[in-house]
Amino acid sequence: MESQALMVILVPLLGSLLIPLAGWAGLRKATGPMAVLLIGCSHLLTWPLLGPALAGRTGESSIPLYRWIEFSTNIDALAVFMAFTASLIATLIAVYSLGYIEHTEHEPEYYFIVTLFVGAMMGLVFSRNLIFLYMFWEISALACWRLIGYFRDPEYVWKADKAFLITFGGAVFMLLGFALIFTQYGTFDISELRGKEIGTAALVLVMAGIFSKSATVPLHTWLPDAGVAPSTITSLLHAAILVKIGLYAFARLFCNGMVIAPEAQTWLLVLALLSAFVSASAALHETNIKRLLAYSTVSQIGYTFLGLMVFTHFGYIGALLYIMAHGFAKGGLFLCAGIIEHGTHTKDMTKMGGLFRKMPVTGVSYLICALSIAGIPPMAGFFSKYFVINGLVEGGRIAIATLAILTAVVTLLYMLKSFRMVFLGESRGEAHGEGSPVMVGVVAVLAVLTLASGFLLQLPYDLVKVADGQRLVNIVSLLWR
Amino acid sequence: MNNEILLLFGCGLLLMMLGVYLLVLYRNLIRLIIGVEVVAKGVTLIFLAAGLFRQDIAFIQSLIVTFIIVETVLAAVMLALVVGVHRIYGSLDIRLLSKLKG
Amino acid sequence: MLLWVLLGLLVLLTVGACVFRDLLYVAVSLALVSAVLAGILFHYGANIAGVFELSVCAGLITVLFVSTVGMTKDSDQGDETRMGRGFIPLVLLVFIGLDVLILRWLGSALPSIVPGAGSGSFQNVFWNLRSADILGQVVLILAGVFGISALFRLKVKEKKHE
Amino acid sequence: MESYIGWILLVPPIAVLLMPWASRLGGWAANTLAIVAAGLPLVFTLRLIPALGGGLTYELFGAHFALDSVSLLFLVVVNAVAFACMVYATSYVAHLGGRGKFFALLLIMVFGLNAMLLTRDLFSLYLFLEVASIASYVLVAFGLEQDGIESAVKYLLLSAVATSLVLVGILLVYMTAGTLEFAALGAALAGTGGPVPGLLLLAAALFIAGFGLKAAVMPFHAWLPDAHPSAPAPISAMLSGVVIKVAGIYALVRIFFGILPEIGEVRTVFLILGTLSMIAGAVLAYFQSDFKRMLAYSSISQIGYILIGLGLGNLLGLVGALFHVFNHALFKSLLFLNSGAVQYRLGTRDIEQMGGLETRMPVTGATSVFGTLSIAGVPPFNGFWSKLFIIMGALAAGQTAIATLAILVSLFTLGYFLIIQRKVFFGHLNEKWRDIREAPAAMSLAVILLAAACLLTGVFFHSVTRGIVEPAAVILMGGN
Repeated sequence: MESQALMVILVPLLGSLLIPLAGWAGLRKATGPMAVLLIGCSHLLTWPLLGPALAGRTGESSIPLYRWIEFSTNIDALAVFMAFTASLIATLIAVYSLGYIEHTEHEPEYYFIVTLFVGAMMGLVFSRNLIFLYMFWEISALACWRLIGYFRDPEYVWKADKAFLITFGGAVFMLLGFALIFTQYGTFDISELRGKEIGTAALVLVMAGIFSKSATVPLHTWLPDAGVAPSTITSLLHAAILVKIGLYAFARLFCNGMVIAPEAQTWLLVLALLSAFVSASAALHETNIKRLLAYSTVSQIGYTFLGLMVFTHFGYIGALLYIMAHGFAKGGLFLCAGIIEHGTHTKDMTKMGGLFRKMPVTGVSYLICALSIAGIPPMAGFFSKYFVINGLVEGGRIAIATLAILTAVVTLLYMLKSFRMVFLGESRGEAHGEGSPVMVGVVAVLAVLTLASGFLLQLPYDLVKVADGQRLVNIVSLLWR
Repeated sequence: MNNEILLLFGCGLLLMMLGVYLLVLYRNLIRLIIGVEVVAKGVTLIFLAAGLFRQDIAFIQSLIVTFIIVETVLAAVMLALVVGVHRIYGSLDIRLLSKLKG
Repeated sequence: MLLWVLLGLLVLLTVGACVFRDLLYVAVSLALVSAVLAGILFHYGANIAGVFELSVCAGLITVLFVSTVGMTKDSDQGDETRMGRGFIPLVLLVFIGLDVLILRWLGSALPSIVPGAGSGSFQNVFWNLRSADILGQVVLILAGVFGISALFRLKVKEKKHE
Repeated sequence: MESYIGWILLVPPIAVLLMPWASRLGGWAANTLAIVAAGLPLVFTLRLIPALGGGLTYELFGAHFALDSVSLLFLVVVNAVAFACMVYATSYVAHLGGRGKFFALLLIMVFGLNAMLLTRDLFSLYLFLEVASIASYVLVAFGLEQDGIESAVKYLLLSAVATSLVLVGILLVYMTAGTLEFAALGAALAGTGGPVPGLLLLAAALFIAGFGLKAAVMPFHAWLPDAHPSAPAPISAMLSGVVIKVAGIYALVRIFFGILPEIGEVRTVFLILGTLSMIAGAVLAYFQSDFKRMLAYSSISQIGYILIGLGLGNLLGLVGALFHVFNHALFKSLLFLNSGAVQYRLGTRDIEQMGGLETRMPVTGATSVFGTLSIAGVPPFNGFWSKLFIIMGALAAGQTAIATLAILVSLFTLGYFLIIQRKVFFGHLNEKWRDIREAPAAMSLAVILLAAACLLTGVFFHSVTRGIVEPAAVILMGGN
């Protein structure tokens, strides 16, 4: 089990180094399939982990390096769930990239960084040492820097720098927070920190890192700006990897690890709710399709945080399901946006319209994913949203639960608005037909996954249930029961 | 004896101060090099004072000889640089050397 | 008494090197400073150091200075000082005052003379005890030779490297 | 094994003597001789690592030299960077002329630095410092261009004053202890117990000012932002990567951790000067538009980190500081060599005129990303680990404010290096440079070597820290 997890990390991480070599060796064409192969392998390697994880087995391994720095892994249901979901979406996105990124200038670099990115995510998911958690965190940040600036326009590069600086800045403060934790408890090992109470200063610093990565108000501004990246990348950032890192870190550090004081918990809940609501309102006014989807992500992240921060069974289960449901749906939406952008050469929704006839598959997929995000049954999004709100009620946060439902209504509004503006009504600009078969196929697969994960909710639910069982039912949640 | 040593030491310090003052006062490169040389003379005196204090003239002589060689090579290189500056500017006024202002 | 005379002369000549307008005079007074310094070295029995000081500093460096002054004669001297030479006596007085203060502190801080073990003859020290310095000197002179030849080499024509 | 020490010392000067003859044979002969002469000391140094044990001594023509872990760490740094710079110089020097003289002076500089590290006598330390310095003055002016000569003059004048102060300090130490040898000095000065004698306090102040100027610590930094950018690129790399460390930091470390007895104030001074340099260097770097000048200010900032690590007074801080010496040598020389490659092809150092160069110069572009991420302390590159150790050391010493500032400055560092990336390498290609080619093979090889070293020391940081950094730090702690 341990060596399996190590392979999941190392295959994309080390394998990515081969891609630029292939690029220099003149095998430009081979770089795409190589990336798909590596990421796909990484995904397939998570399958054998599912069985033991469902059976509730956990594993740990550790390679001591220097003093308190050890490369240690931790394999439990939460980690396997995250690795499985993220690598699945990443594989689909990599396949989509084959059609999307084909004719751009820096193809080998693209595939190299994407693979590295996935490797960093896998490493982060399985890390048990805070220093290595931080290290993979930063690798993902630098990957996102190169990818956001992929098209090299001065404005894009500036936005890439902004994203890098904000996430790096948040992360170095998080590192300082880790260091403070170390001075208090003398360890960087997450499992040794279980049940220890975290000091206020350290909490603020660590949350600065988590919020900057997961684009929570007020550290969210880089995420809508990151829409200048290729659609595959925005999809990767929003659905599979980047913003999920903060959520995962919160789940790992605070739901499974250290204890937060009750007052701090209230503050965090309010911040998450604010983030969900404010960005939903912002999305309502947005006409750039990628920015709209980005604000929607900020809003959904806030929602997921609500589920995590309430520290109840339903909240936790809901949040993890939310990560998966949002991953499939938002991945699909951004890839749809990519097809639309390819076809219409614009991101401005006011210049679109009536695309449904020209892109039927894309349209249906978009609708399914949008409804899932908005929380309409029987899509997976509905169940996860329901669980989160149930969790909030379970934790006694009635007011917050009410406002969360209001946010869900706003979400439905802007999602339907975007669908209407893009696909219904009269055609306003020139538009070609569907995208390439590979691209449309991937989008359809994601839509099917969105639907399927709703109908077959039992499968992920079982795994998440195990994860909840392994969670430390910590003092705060006991207080609120 | 102690007083003599102090006197030599003090004289050396005085020469060093004067040399540094020369560096601050003048704008002509050759004069700046004279300043460095004056500092070096002061250091030589302090060498002598230290040797007398430890009553080991043979030892300190050896150091002084080495120091004189350092000083000479340094002066030669400095003067070569000055000739280089003169080739470029036709002047030795450091106000022309933007980097040496202030 | 002799020491007082020599040191007085030394300071006087140094001040001379500060104030003379003509660079040649400055070079000559620097040479004289070296000569007096050599005298002081002789006075304390540091004969070989004195010979070096006299031949190298008073001789060689002065020659270098004079030739540099000659090579750069055509340069305009302009307004050389930042604040005028009038301040020099004043500055000298301030420095002497400072010096006296430092010396008084030093006099109290300095323990009385400790008779050292003595290192034997100069030859022994120079060739045996401090042979690392000889290696250093050799390379130093090499550095000087290569350095000066590098600085006086002909500059290559500007080329574009595109 | 001990004889390797002798060869490390002797190979460069022998090559210098052969150089005029070799350059008469032709450029290829001079290149080969220079690379061999720079490579052999590196090989010998690396061979010495496993054999070191508690330390080695060697007698060369009756002169005593000794090697311990501290010297070894710095020796590795000097010779590795010197080798890369020499490889780079073989093709860079073409547009300067005077190939043989350039190599000879660079080798003399390497000799001076190596000898400084191996000698065990305070006055010899000064002498070898002078040897390295004189070579570096000439090398800064080697281009015979206006700003090179100007900066060389400024560098020389300030350095001459600094070394005079150091000499007076050395003489004060001699007056107190009656010897100049490290071991004897340590014994003579350590046993006193009571308050530190006034003479030694004065000497300490003179050493800090003198070597601080050589290390370009903040109030004494004025020469560095001129001298480092104006020099030819391999020399900038040597100066920023190695010379300020050996001539400044190594000398300070040797004196304050090995010879002079514990003077508590020195630690505080290190912390204050270090914090000042770290912040001011980064802020000043932010406002530069000259590629190399920005790098030069960033050197001041990084020296600040090193001083902070030294001033913390715990083992972790020392490990961090010494590891940062090692890392900074690698990534700063890498960045300077990159800037040299850009200047070599473009003929300008103004970053506003560049743009999108990575498409034309892929090796330079890619390796500069390595350098940028290393210096900003982004894992898994090497700069991260040393900064982490310094910050952890600061927290362990109770200096939370300094740790926070160090974190903030690393964010700032990333900020101004992203400016370089954005304006020079990333982004669209400036049409002006459509026909630019990648730098010549030797130059690319040198930067690839250094970039690989940055990544590998980052990934295998534990081998480096355990193998050569921690033993050195332990010696320094024991020397207290």
